[in-house]
Amino acid sequence: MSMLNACLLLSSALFCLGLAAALVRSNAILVLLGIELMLNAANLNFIAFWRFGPDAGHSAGVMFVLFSIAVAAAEAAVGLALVIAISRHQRSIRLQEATRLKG
Amino acid sequence: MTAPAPLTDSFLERVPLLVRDFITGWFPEPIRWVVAGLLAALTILLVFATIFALLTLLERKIIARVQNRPGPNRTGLPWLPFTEGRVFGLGQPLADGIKALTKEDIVPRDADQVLHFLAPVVLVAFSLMTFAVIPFGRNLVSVDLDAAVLFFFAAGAGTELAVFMAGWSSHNKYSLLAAMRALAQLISYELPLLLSVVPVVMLAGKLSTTGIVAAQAGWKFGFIPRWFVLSPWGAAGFVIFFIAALAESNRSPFDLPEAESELIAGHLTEYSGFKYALFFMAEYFGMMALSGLGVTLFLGGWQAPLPVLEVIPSYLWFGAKLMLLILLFMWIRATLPRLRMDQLTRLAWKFLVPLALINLGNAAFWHLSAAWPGLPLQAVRYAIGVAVIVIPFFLIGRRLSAGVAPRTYRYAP
Amino acid sequence: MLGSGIIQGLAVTAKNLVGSFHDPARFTTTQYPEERTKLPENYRNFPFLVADAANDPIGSLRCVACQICEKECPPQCIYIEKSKDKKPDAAGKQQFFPAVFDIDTSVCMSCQICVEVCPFDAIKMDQVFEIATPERFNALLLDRGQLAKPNTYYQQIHPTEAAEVDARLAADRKAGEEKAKAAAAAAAAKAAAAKAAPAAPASTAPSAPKSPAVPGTEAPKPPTTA
Amino acid sequence: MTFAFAFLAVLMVASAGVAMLLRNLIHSALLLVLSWAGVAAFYLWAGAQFVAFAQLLVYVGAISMVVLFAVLLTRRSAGSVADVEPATFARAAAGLLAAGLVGGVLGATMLRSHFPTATGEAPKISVHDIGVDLMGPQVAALLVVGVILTVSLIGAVVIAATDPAATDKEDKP
Repeated sequence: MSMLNACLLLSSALFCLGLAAALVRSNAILVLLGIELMLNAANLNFIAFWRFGPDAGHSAGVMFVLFSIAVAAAEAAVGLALVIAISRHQRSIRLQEATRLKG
Repeated sequence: MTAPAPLTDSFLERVPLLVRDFITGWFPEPIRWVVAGLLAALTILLVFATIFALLTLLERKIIARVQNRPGPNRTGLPWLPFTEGRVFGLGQPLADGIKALTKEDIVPRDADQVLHFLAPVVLVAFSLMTFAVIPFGRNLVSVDLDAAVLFFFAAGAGTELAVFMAGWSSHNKYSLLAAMRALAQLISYELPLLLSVVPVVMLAGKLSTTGIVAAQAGWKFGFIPRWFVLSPWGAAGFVIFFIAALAESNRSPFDLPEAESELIAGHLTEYSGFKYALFFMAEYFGMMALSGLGVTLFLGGWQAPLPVLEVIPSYLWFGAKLMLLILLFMWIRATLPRLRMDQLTRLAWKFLVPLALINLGNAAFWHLSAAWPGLPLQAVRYAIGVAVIVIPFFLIGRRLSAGVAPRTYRYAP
Repeated sequence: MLGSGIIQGLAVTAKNLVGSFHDPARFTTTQYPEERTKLPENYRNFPFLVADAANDPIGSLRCVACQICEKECPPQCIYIEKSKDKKPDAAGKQQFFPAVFDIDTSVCMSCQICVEVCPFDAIKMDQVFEIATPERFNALLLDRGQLAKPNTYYQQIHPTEAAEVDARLAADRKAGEEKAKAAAAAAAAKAAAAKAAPAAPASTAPSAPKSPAVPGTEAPKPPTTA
Repeated sequence: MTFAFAFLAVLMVASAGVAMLLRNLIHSALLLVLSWAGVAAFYLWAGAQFVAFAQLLVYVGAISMVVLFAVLLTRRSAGSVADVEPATFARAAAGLLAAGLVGGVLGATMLRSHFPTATGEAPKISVHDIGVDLMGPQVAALLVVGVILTVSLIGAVVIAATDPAATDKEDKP
């Protein structure tokens, strides 16, 4: 198994953990954290391919991670603002209770 | 770090590197870099721990003098001859250290034991890490990173987390309030801090601290140093940086997280003994690290202010400038009362951030107009640079202080 | 301008910082155990007993154990036992003296009434304020050995008042001596006269013992501490 | 080299896994921060210094702060830092199953497929290169990211800001 495969395995493990958290937990903040973890797992792949891929040294991988981190920051800010708004409106951050927009 | 000392420097200049080479020479080649790294870490730890000990005394003395008291002057070093056992109270830090070490370490029953223990450790570790990228002298930097400034702020981010850990794990209302305050404050002031650093990075074209110091080398007209602080945008940036640094290191007048009149001791309430001493140490380390960064970014780093004075070794110049900034920290602490929370955030978001953004444009103008020919045009350039930052300062200042200043006091002049 | 107040404040603190090194008006601290400020003359805390001879304070106490102060003391912190025998005082007159004179300073309230009632100027207020002891009972109960202090000490701590007292005592003593001398002279004259004329009337003889030989035995003087 | 990677991998997966299991929200968040720091360490290990520090700055410095702040702001009582009660068993099982399936597929694919790899030294990329790249070929993306960040910041403030009318209604009994 090459180093690249190991990195990809690691990233898929992290991705699954994030996915499980997003699906199983019902706390809005933890769901958001799970999503962040999935994003990180994806970033890890970019760096892994940048480092060990056949086209090593091309800066696209690094660039993509940088942009991804920036977007993740924006996502976290908006997501947590939403969480705060939800908690203010329904006095709870249980996602199962956030059903006001349900048709 | 493992580069040999260049022979062109004076002997005094090379002493630290020679000592390092001497010690690493005892070890076989493959592990020399490890030894060199450990040596650098150890030196930083020892030097700055000593400076910390002396600073605690100096700060108390200075604040005492400002309040027309003598300050601690009785605890001496009893074994020193001819001093009757007291040398300006130089034994005070030692006594404080012994006291902190021998005090009982109390952990509240309901505290989060692990986090309560980890908080001071993390705090000191991260605040020490920031020293790694500061060039203390010519060729005197532990790790010459390509993205050193970024590293500095990344490591500094860890200290905020530690403050939160301390506040939350104590299971105490005041600690928690302090933690929230600390978070709000640190988030607010991270922005102007970074924004005031961006112009420096922009004009130096580098993120490495050694590169930024090198960009400030040389003399204008043969005697005016090319330090960034001497340009209009640099001066403004330095002031913004300094204010933000005051807030980032939780120093007065921004010491809301440990406002003793409101929050007992803030996030330190439930800490005692050596852990408390660690927090105290980390505060000083943070102050010294931020001062060191300020010296590096704006005050020309380790460079001498005049060509003639270059005979004095560079690390002494760095130390002198660092001391100057720390004295400024203390002077401000002795002068200004603590801000209120809303004043604190307002200052950051409505005053420092806009000014820092304007300063960014100012720096860009300075960079683009660097090639203007002739002295008169350069003077115009300087005037424009000053105007671009001073006019917004007045406008924002007037708007911010509308209705509150100047205050008149009935019974005080 | 925004920030001008900060600069003014910084100037004030800087002035204080620099001034504290050379301006004694700014820097008023005295390093207490080594340096001491002079206490005001009328400062008082606990009483002491005045002795005339510095080399033998207990033997030369002015106190004659009249126990007026003991009776007058509001918190009753004075305890006196009169001696059985007499011994000569400063003026040479035979007087009682306090065999025991204790003041419990943990009870004393520094009212100075004992000083005001003393007819002999024998008890005065002290200025020693470093009275901390490691023990609560016996160490705060001062006996006559600890209380007795020479007159020179009194002159040191209350110079004005001591001068007055000394002048008065000296005048009294002088008057007493003159009276005694006059009495002696009169007695001698009488004796001579009696020798010369034994038939002369002896009506003047009883006047001699009546004349006071010691100033202390005269009518109490009003206290001089006012 | 491999040892460092293994250490980092175990650190990341373990801290993330434990974080997802814990009921205490603050512990979860702090453990996730550790996991993110592990990712940064991985970047450093791979030679992407700038990205590593950026990751540390953004995740440990900013996002963790915002998360912790949100936790503190949304808790209703002193005890409720511990999580709200978990979802029903069926939901949890379904979620775990889905995640496990995705993980299985991904893992199997990773193990079987063979990627062409370049052997040799880590590619060098300096801050200067990144800067030139950002300002050159990637400048459009940079601008878009800038706009996104600004919009999201304003949006976050608007969403989280208290609606004066709403609070009036809530406060008045």
